[in-house]
Amino acid sequence: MGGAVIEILISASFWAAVLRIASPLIFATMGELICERAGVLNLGIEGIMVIGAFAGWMAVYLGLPLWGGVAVAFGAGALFGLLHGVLVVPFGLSQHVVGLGVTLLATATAYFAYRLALPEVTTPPKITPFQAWEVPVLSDIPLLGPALFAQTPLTYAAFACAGVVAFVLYRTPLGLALRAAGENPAALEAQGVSVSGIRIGAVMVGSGLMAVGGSFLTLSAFSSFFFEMVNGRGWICIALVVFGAWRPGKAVLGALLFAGFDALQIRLQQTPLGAVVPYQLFLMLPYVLSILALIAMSRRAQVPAALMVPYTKGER
Amino acid sequence: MSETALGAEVVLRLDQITKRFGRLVANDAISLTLHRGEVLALLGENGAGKTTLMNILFGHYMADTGSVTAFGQPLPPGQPKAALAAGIGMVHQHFTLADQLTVLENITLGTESLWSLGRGRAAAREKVQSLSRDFGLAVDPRARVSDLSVGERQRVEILKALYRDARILILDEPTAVLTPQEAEALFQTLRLATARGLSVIFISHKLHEVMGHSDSCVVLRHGRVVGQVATRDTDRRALAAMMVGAEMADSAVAPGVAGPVRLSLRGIRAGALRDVSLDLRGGTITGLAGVSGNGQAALADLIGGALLPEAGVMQVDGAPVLQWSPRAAIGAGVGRIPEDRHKTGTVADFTLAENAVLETYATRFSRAGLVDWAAVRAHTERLIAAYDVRCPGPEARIRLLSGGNMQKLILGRVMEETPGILIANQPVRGLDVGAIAYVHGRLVAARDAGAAVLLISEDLDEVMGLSDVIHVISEGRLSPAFARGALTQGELGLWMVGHGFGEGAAHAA
Amino acid sequence: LAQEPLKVAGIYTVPVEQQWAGRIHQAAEAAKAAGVVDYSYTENVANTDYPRVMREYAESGVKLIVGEIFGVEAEAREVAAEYPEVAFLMGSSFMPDAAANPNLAVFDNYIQDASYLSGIIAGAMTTSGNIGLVGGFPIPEVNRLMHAFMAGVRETRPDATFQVTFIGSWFDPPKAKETAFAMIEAGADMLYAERFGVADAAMERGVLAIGNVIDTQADYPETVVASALWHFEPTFDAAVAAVTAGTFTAENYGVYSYMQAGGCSLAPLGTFEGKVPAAAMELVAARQAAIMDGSFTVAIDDSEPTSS
Amino acid sequence: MRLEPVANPTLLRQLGLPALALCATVLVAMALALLAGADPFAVLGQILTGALGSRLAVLETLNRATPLIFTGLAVAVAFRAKLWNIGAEAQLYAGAIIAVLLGTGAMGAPFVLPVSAVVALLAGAMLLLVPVLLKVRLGVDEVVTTLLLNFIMALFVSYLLEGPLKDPMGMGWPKSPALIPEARLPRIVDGLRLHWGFALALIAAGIVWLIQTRTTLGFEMRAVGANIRAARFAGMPVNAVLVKTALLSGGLAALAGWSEVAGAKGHLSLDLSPGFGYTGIIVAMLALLHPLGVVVTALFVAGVFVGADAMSRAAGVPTYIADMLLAVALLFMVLAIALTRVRVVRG
Ligand SMILES: Nc1ncnc2c1ncn2[C@@H]1O[C@H](COP(=O)(O)OP(=O)(O)OP(=O)(O)O)[C@@H](O)[C@H]1O
Ligand SMILES: Nc1ncnc2c1ncn2[C@@H]1O[C@H](COP(=O)(O)OP(=O)(O)OP(=O)(O)O)[C@@H](O)[C@H]1O
Ligand SMILES: [Mg+2]
Ligand SMILES: [Mg+2]
Repeated sequence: MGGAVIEILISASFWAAVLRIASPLIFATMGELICERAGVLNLGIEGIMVIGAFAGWMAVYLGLPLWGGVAVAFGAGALFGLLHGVLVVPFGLSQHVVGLGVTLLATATAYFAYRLALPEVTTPPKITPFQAWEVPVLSDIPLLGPALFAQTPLTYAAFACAGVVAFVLYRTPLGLALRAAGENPAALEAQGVSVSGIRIGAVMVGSGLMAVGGSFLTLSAFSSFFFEMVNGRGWICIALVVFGAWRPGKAVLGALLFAGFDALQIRLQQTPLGAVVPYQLFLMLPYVLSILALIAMSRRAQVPAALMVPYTKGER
Repeated sequence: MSETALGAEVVLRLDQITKRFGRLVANDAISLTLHRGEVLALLGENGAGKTTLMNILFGHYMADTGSVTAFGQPLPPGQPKAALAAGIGMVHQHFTLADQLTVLENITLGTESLWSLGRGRAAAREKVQSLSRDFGLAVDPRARVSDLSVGERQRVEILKALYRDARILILDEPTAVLTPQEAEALFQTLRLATARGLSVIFISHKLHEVMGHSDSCVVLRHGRVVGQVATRDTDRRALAAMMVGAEMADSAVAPGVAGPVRLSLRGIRAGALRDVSLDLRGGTITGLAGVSGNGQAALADLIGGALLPEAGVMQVDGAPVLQWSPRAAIGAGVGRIPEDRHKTGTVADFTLAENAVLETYATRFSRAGLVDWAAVRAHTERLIAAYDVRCPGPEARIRLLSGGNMQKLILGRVMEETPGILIANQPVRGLDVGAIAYVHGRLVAARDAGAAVLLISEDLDEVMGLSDVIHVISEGRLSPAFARGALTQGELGLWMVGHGFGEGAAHAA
Repeated sequence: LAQEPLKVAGIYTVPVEQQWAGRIHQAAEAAKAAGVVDYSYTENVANTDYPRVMREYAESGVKLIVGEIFGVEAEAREVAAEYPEVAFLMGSSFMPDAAANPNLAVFDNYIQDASYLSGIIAGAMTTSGNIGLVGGFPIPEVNRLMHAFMAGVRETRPDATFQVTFIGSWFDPPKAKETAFAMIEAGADMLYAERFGVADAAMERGVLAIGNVIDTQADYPETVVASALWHFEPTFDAAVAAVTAGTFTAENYGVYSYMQAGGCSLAPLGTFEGKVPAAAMELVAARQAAIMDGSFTVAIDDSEPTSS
Repeated sequence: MRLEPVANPTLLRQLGLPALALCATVLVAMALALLAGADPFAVLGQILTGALGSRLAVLETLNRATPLIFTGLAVAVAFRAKLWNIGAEAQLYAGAIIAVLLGTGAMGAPFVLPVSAVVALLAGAMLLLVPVLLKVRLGVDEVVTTLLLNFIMALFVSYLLEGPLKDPMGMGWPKSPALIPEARLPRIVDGLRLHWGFALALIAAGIVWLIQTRTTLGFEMRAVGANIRAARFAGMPVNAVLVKTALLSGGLAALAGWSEVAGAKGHLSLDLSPGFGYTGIIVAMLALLHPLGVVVTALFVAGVFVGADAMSRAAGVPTYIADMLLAVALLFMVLAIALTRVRVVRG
């Protein structure tokens, strides 16, 4: 078995697959991370990814360019983010309930709208998705080139997005305010910045990114919208944020690790091992290893102090 | 202080401020003026409305009626941002710092446009460092707030205001959590500030601070101004009388009658404690003086059962302690008044009744795993009456009580079990003079009933006034026992900063 | 006097985009368009809710209910027993029980004949002899077609090896696609596209694919060589006719999916016309004829296929 | 703008706001119906008929509420102690597995029902115990571990149903053998699906309520949830309380699966639960974590879903409207409940 694994690990196509699988997770994980850093747990993520997958695809299907679809997905996600934000920030409603409610609403809305828009179709129509774009020169590097630099633009965008999130979070006043909102909102308010504004804004932008992650599935990874195609990816991102200890860099690493396990299990299923080991065990691999990794690094994680704590002015 | 203050221009004017919370009138037509360079002390019992008034001034709350004028310009109500822009800086009673952020980040938070790319960190650090120098506020800008002591955190709070070029500084009970040294340094800073034209309002329950460091005093009672005097025209007695509305009798505490040793520690190492030996005797108040953070918490936790000794022997009533935990400690007759009544002493969302039996529900108020709520209620009603807890009733949430009343309930909860050993950790922190006298009276009564009381306090006056025996704690080490009156305040202060330890004979007793 | 269209309801546990349910839905829609039936449907019904939806339709005056009771056999049969005047035509792995449920007939996608033929073509078109199969779950409906397909492959390529993977979901085309990519990397040059996403991977990597249940060649003209198609119309029409005539009984309608009944077929080669070796096409023709006249039967094997 | 608590909300406020939330939901339903080309004015009637209009409708609503009461209780118990158990779904399946293991012939009447119930309870408890021990001992975030366990459990069930627990007579379909009749919970009404699991759920709600309000354990669980530091200082065995909470919560969630298999289904399949574990979170929070409130909110959630689903058929609109309306009703309702206790004021 060791030999098979090593053979897989040194193939460029394996690493290319890892980046592909990780891309939607990175977008959505960054989105969740922004929300949580501002103090809001966003369990709407799974549904927001669905609405993003749907809205982005629908926009392109109706004639918008691909990047237009991405923008529409972001907008749709931000809209549901606004709903989540308004309910949990100024009104201080339970973040668990609203999150699950938003997931239900966003999912059902996407399905309902899809069925209304395309009542007669039984084979989902296709669009022309993002095509792989080989970075000149870099993609010619042996092994690394085809793995890292022959991806679709949306994959490059995912990594760029993580970079931007890290920069904003740690290098700009906005990021500072956002972190403060998640650590001690009273400190932020005392400095004259609106906690509600920051938190709602963070949830909107974060939800937008989640939706872009969803749209990756319909605009890059595949070319049609399917019911249930998000398939739990949103929940994984919740875990990835914790796994990444609320830091963008570590979270990206987590996404890559998770994607790595996923790409690995797909390939392991085809080794002789696949004939004897039930396939469910392979599918479990990423989840089990996530838990083990969490245990390994549990002591060091630093939860935002005000995560899930509603803030109301003039109360203590 | 300075004579110039009162004649100087008016920088701040509160006019007829009224604020209601439901039926309660927290501020009742309060008017007040502050002059340039003036230090104004705001006094009043717990719940008199001081914090509310300052919150209105700063824009956290909106007044029902009345107006605020700063530097001649009316302040729009309910906008901290506007208050900040008008040059008002506020240091809250409960600090508003984000623990995981650095000092510099806390200070610059919200001072730059949120949409600018990048932060001018070098320039900001420069400015913070020069402010630190100018005002004697030593703190490392790169340090994480979570790593700072309480005193340092307060310096950060003040730096926050100064960084924004505040002209008016408001401090809500700034010294409640400070050691005497830190408090002295704070007033030093305030002197430097007023010398540069800043104006200061500070809230305090400590009359000696008010007398020593303010130009004028405003006293609130039940939401109204009951007096405004120049500090030099008044004295502590008069102020105290104004606050509580009656003369206060100064009570000298008679010495206790020492009984047998109830608790003894020998060579204990635990947490911050290094080789500590200590005897607590019945009928005695043992005072523990020291600058906070020198092992008081560890000692209290150790005796209270929250901390296990790593080495050494602990004996309760002559028997060595084997199994030790909060529950075991309570069972062994240790009563504990915790340092932080909000975080460890009470469950804010529980009723008074539930809080009253937090330690005894299982032993005294249950049968076969079922809680006897009728008995709990009766017990609580008795406590409320016996300990003068002012509250709507046993079913009210304790969150609604003022600090003093919360403390009285905790006191009752502990005393009612007639503990043989009583640890009182900062028992009067943040309380008004009336409440302080009450708590002290109860501690003495417990002593006279035979309890061994350990009084932990940063207030030397309190320790010296109440204790029969005094130890000083410094860097986890314990001084020898000093009898009442054996050392002067100055000599104790020397021990507190570490002199006298390590001279061999230290662990007699 | 024009006859009232028969009231028919479809209940599916998946959205109608799912190929299996989609073929039923299409047949019913076609009958509706022809004015034969008055058809309504509910999709994505959780098995927990399935008996309730059956009851609701039964009580609303529907005469024929079409659906799938693989996950709710016992409960569904109980419901059917309570509404003897309603006909139930249900996808099921079990046989009808005339004694307990005279009004419940069963069917399934027995299109192994067409799958077998598509396998013959696949075997002829692969050069590496390495064929990848991506499935959702290893259920009988999937397994039997995979086995038939592999049997067909062995006719033209006895040394063929198979990679079989189940992705644990009906609807995760990106995952199916990734799985297909991995198979191509491992040497497959022919894929059996049981799920959406597989043909996409084949197209991107320039290898070939065989379709299943539905014809997707229009979307992948350079990729999908042949498809085994399921035609639900014979099943549906037979049931409607029986209900209308009042002769609906607890039959096994599975045979209506056989090639002999017109229930399945090999899709036209279309863009691959002339590109498949003639010998293979001759074999296909011969086998098809044998299947039609009953001299050849494709084995039905519902066990879970594994890689070889 | 800020919120100010309303000390004594009037009856009008307490009833009016939720009523308003329901009205708003109906308006949304009408708008959606209009969008889908159906008659918007028939919608309300169709929902009501669907949820309550017949004996069948009522019993189906009660039936669908049954697992939600169990999972709602499970969540309420855990959340009260600030133990964020998002894994009721996995614990539900643990109970279901036990119902199959013990109910397919391993044991006969009269023991099989009580024994399998107790073992199911323990199985669910054990499943939650692992994340809780990880939290208590190592500080591993239980939101994530319980969430991930849902996926692992789903795959494990899939493995069982295609492997050791596969029904040999099931024609290859991944489901378990049927329970023997002695292992089934009898029906309350002959011929319809409602079974004694519903009654057990009501009893469980009563018991949980008694535990929370009357027992020392309940007191400890609430204290640990409200202020863990104070609880520890007061000498409560905090870790033991968390473990006991986990046992109770996991056990209740497992009963949901057990009662679905022993009561409603008679066998285990992959899709036993359409998210009952997650919906339980909604049910519990809507009930403000009150065990008796859970019964009411579970009935509400079940009723809205069943009614809206039936409406989708009556009105001929896509079935997804049911989930949309459930979500809308839920969000309006939590908002309304919150607004009964606070009011929006300027300042
Ligand atoms: N947000 C609020 N809602 C309701 N009542 C309040 C609120 N804030 C303060 N109060 C009440 O207003 C009164 C004045 O409180 P305030 O905090 O101003 O007192 P204080 O003088 O600062 O007391 P202390 O000396 O204990 O700090 C108290 O009775 C308090 O209970
Ligand atoms: N949101 C609120 N609702 C009701 N009462 C409040 C609220 N915020 C503060 N209070 C009340 O205001 C009063 C004063 O609050 P403050 O923060 O000054 O506490 P305190 O009495 O000084 O206690 P401590 O000194 O221990 O912090 C207390 O009676 C407190 O109960
Ligand atoms: Mg105050
Ligand atoms: Mg105070």
